[in-house]
Amino acid sequence: MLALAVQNLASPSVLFFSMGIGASLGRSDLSVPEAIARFLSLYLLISIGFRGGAEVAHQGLTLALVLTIVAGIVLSAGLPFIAYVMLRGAGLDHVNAAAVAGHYGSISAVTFVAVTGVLTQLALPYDGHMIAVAAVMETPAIFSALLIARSGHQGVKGQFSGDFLREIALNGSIVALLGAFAVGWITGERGMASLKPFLLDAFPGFLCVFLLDMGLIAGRGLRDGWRSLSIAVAGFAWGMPLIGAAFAALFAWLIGLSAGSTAILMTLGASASYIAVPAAMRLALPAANPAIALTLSLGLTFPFNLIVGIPFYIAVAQMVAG
Amino acid sequence: MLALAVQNLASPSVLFFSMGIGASLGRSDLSVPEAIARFLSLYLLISIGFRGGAEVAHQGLTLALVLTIVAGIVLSAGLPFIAYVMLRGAGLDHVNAAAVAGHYGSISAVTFVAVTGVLTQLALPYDGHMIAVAAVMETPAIFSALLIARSGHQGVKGQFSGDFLREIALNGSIVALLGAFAVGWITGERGMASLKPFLLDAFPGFLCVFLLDMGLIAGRGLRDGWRSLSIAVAGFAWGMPLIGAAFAALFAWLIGLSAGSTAILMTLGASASYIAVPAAMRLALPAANPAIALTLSLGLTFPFNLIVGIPFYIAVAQMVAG
Amino acid sequence: MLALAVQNLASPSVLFFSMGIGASLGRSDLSVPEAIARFLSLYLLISIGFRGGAEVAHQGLTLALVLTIVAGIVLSAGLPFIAYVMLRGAGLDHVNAAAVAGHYGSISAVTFVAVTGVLTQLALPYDGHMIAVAAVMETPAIFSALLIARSGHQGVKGQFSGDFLREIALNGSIVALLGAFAVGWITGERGMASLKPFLLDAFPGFLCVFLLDMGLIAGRGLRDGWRSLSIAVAGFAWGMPLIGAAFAALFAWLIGLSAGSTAILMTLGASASYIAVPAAMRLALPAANPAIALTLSLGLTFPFNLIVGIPFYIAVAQMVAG
Amino acid sequence: MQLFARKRIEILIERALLKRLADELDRIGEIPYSVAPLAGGRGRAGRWEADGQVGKAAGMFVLWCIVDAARTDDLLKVLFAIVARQVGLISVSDVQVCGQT
Amino acid sequence: MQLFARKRIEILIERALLKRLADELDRIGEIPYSVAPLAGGRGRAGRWEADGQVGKAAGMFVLWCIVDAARTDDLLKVLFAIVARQVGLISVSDVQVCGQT
Amino acid sequence: MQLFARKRIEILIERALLKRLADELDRIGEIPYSVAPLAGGRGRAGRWEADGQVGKAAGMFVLWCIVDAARTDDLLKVLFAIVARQVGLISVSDVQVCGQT
Ligand SMILES: Nc1ncnc2c1ncn2[C@@H]1O[C@H](COP(=O)(O)O)[C@@H](O)[C@H]1O
Ligand SMILES: Nc1ncnc2c1ncn2[C@@H]1O[C@H](COP(=O)(O)O)[C@@H](O)[C@H]1O
Ligand SMILES: Nc1ncnc2c1ncn2[C@@H]1O[C@H](COP(=O)(O)O)[C@@H](O)[C@H]1O
Ligand code: NA
Ligand code: NA
Ligand code: NA
Repeated sequence: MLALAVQNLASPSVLFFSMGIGASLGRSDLSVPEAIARFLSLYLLISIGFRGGAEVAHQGLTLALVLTIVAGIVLSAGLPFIAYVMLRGAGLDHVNAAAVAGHYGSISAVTFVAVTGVLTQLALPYDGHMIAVAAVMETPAIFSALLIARSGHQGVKGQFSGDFLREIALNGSIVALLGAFAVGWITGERGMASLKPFLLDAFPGFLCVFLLDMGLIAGRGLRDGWRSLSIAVAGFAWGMPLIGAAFAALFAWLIGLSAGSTAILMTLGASASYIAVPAAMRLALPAANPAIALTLSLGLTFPFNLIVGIPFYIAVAQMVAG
Repeated sequence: MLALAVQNLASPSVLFFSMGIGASLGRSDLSVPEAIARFLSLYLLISIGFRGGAEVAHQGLTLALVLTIVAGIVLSAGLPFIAYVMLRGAGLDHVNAAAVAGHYGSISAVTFVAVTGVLTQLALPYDGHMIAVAAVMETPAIFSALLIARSGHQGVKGQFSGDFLREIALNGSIVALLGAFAVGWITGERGMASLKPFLLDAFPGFLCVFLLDMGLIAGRGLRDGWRSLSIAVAGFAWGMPLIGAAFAALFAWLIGLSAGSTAILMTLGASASYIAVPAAMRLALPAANPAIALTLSLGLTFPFNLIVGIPFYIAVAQMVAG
Repeated sequence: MLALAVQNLASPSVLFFSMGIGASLGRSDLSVPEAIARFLSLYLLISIGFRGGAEVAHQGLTLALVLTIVAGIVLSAGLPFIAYVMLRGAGLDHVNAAAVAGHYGSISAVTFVAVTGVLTQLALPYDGHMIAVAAVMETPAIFSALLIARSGHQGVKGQFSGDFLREIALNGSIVALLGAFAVGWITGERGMASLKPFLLDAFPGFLCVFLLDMGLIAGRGLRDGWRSLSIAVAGFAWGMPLIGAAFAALFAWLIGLSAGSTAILMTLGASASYIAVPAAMRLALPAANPAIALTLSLGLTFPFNLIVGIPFYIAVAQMVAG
Repeated sequence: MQLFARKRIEILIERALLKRLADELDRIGEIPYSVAPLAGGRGRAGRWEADGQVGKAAGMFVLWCIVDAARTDDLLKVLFAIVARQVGLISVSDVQVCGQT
Repeated sequence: MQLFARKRIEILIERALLKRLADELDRIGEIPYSVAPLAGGRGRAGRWEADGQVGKAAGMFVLWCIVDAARTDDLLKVLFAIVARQVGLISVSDVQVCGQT
Repeated sequence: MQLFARKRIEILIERALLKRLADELDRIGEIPYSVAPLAGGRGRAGRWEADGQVGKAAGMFVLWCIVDAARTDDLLKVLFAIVARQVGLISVSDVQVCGQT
């Protein structure tokens, strides 16, 4: 496991992420134009979705998929409650705790990519349809966060309007992910043959530039945001992933997933959103400070998962599924 | 032909286009940054142009090319007059009819790409220099539209100034297309060897993102613009391509083009511009409402050609040239 | 050598550069969005840096590298003094001469790429670590330019503050280049295997778009700026590269570099910066007119090196090292 | 050139709220407006930059409308209701417009 | 700090017309100006967004010049002649500039 | 709607100087500001366009702060000291802000 951690640490994408953090902390003016950053995230979502769909076209739909999707929804909707209790315990106020909790129920697409990359390197097979599970886990956490925020507080109200629900469901990143998934499913191997150079071969390169950018953003967040974090709250960013992963491992064991798919579900449980959820929270819980969630999820939890978490989840998954 | 239509319908690029339309109609906030959209159109023009030039370097110049170029100019200059009469018949006012007519004389680069893609899949050979024909067909239609608009109307005047002519001729998209064509011609196979991964292998991927964006724009146009369209005008968007294709088939038959090249000339005749012409019309005919032309060409004619038109033109071309 | 010059002249990248100049001089509205241009320069720096690092991982560190780095620093710091004297002789005023001199001590990453491309074509081996030499040559020239500007002039003062030094050292382009170099070094062949399609295979394509853009900018500079240039100053843009190359050849010979590496060091000495140095000069010497340096370095010296210089430097390098 | 007095209302607004604000301006009578992107800034919540941002939560815009003075008060009430709870600064100034708008 | 009264003229203009307008400002005496891109807006012709647009027909800009009050009237006439037939709104306001411009 | 009189200070500034200016605004008391990118313009140094530019030397921005009239004079002195030697135009106008800012 240590060897895996070291190897993971020395992968180009992790190194580019560190380079971004370093440049940001050192106040370099290195930056990625906003239009490029938005394109890279669109590219990653399309590539991940398409590959997932092409995999499903290859393997077909199974009962395991349906069960795993249910497990994903339960995890996404349930974890925010645990996160909220922990964050309140760590001293965060009601609204901020609810907002951050929403981030930790949802998932991070790049962390998903990282675990599949390591599994591929280890030649550990996993189900292509796990991308569909990732997609359904994006949103339930948002509703749990709102439920939590409203409970016993008059101030936060009226957000479950039809408009708001549509905005959440038709969020651009979810449409891109699911749309590309559908295209991959319909066109299958034929589609993959023509799109392989762009969506597959160039993927590690685009991912490195994206992670460089994420590092730059995380570094900015850490630079400006660490003072507003207590040690207890920072500790949450490293403890919560383990709890999420543990619940995911339990579900995976109940469903009887393979070691590879178990590792992925654990990683999904352990990861925190920093693309889809922040926007929803901004709309629904304007009183929450977005810098807190960003610093925790991108500055602390994401590198933790990349370096320590993923090797650990894979080791556990092999025991659980072995 | 039906099998071909279905297969075309299920190609990744058509599906991404549909996904864009769907996202737009459903009011998702999915979007492609403007800088990326502009880059994608530049990339497509360079890729198409370069490949055309490299083909010509390979095959050499022929009399057929010269004749086809003449045919292309005649089509581009002539079709707007037919389109104008039809549009007036459908109830559109003078200036808008002239502006829309200009769009239908000119061509759509992406429709050109689509037909060559299908021909390649069918292993039906075509002449590489058809891209040069596409390039010369871009502009004559603009002048016809202006001639039509001015006929008997004092209001529309003085637009054939030297400045305006230079703006049209040195339009960025035409310079990119012809410039890349020249580079492809000069560097031939040697150039193609070094640029293949970027210009050829990655092409289907970039095309999908571009078509996703076109779908988003077309969806916006349909959402906001359909109310300003009568059924007769919408019918024009599906009838005019057939007329354009018929004239093109006639010319192709006279010149004795191969089945593949005939299909391409028909598609060029059938397609309508939505990049180069709109800008020229904005300058020359400011009284025209740009939303009408965009909705017709991108929202109705483009998908019609993609799904119904191209398979039909290929079937006809095989009969004409067979 | 002539054959090489012609072949170089007919490479896609040089032709795209010419196409850009032509489009700009002809006042076409062809343009590359700013966000894309910035991304392309980031991409080139990352690609060059990574490949250099991967090479060093392959070959290891040598005494020759250390010596060549020292030679690079001396060249970068020393050449501005020669350039300054020449520019004053050509009639440029004190501050502008100092600013332009700074550009000519530093290096141009794209010219570096061009020479390595030609060497690869000629199957002439060179040391991968030359990219590290290029990186260290970026900045010393900036300090020399400031020293020159301040000598005997009270007006230009107080610029060697800690902040300014940090801004120069942590300049985004240098961080990208050195960071990618480090990543390439650490991940070596393993990293290269995953990033090859993006960083290596697609490189010639991205380079062509970048050079198209550089051509557009150079053309704009020539169009607006040539009137502010005397013939003597323009002559400097073609004479100075030869002087820089001569000194570089001397150092290369002393160190005993291979023909390939000699040609690269000569090209570095001969090339002038147009990305990192202009920004530093803007901050430090606001009284200098940035258009002069840009027109000279991008409009005159860059094409000179591309077309005449590189074939000549390679010929000389083969004699020096032979 | 004939000039007519109008008010220019300018709002600094987050990306996440932009659509809501635009929909609201539509609803209360098709108020014309223009939007331009910001590249960065600083406020009570500290410094920020647009560069590198990916999500819909990041980014700000400046939206302005040039309207009749008579409409200003109503409009300000509507705008203030939307941005009050969130980042956002509303300012009003006097302009004159050209022609018959 | 010494301040001098000036006029700020602001025009909303389509991409297709921008070059013409700039050339005209050049012609009538090298008028200084600045241009910023718009991200969207709504007017009589409905709502629009810059995102995803590719052609030169799409997109709008805001162009402004800070000029002497004495020049304003001449300038407005020229500007109005260009944008009158097209989308475009011209507004004028009072500003004070710093220093010797 | 209650409105309060404020000053709006607007500066046109080169990319190279932007960070310095922002740091200075920080230093003298966390002055709030917003920055928007320019797409082009023309001044004494001629015409320029943002398109295609790569370096940090190219590009301009417009930065503005809405501040108390009382603070204006101090602020202008600081700003002028930074941009005086460089490209840059500072203008001031009257605005009213909404709410309690
Ligand atoms: N007085 C002001 N002048 C200019 N921009 C402001 C002002 N106040 C706020 N802003 C902008 O609004 C953003 C959010 O402000 P805040 O909510 O105070 O953090 C800032 O980052 C600035 O871009
Ligand atoms: N009164 C106004 N205030 C702000 N922006 C406007 C105004 N009128 C028009 N615009 C802008 O100009 C564009 C075109 O206006 P129109 O020609 O009326 O459709 C709109 O989409 C807005 O971006
Ligand atoms: N009076 C003005 N009105 C609007 N923009 C200006 C003005 N003066 C200068 N600018 C902008 O500032 C840039 C640099 O000005 P300059 O230093 O005079 O070349 C110009 O290219 C314009 O973008
Ligand atoms: Na999670
Ligand atoms: Na046509
Ligand atoms: Na040099």
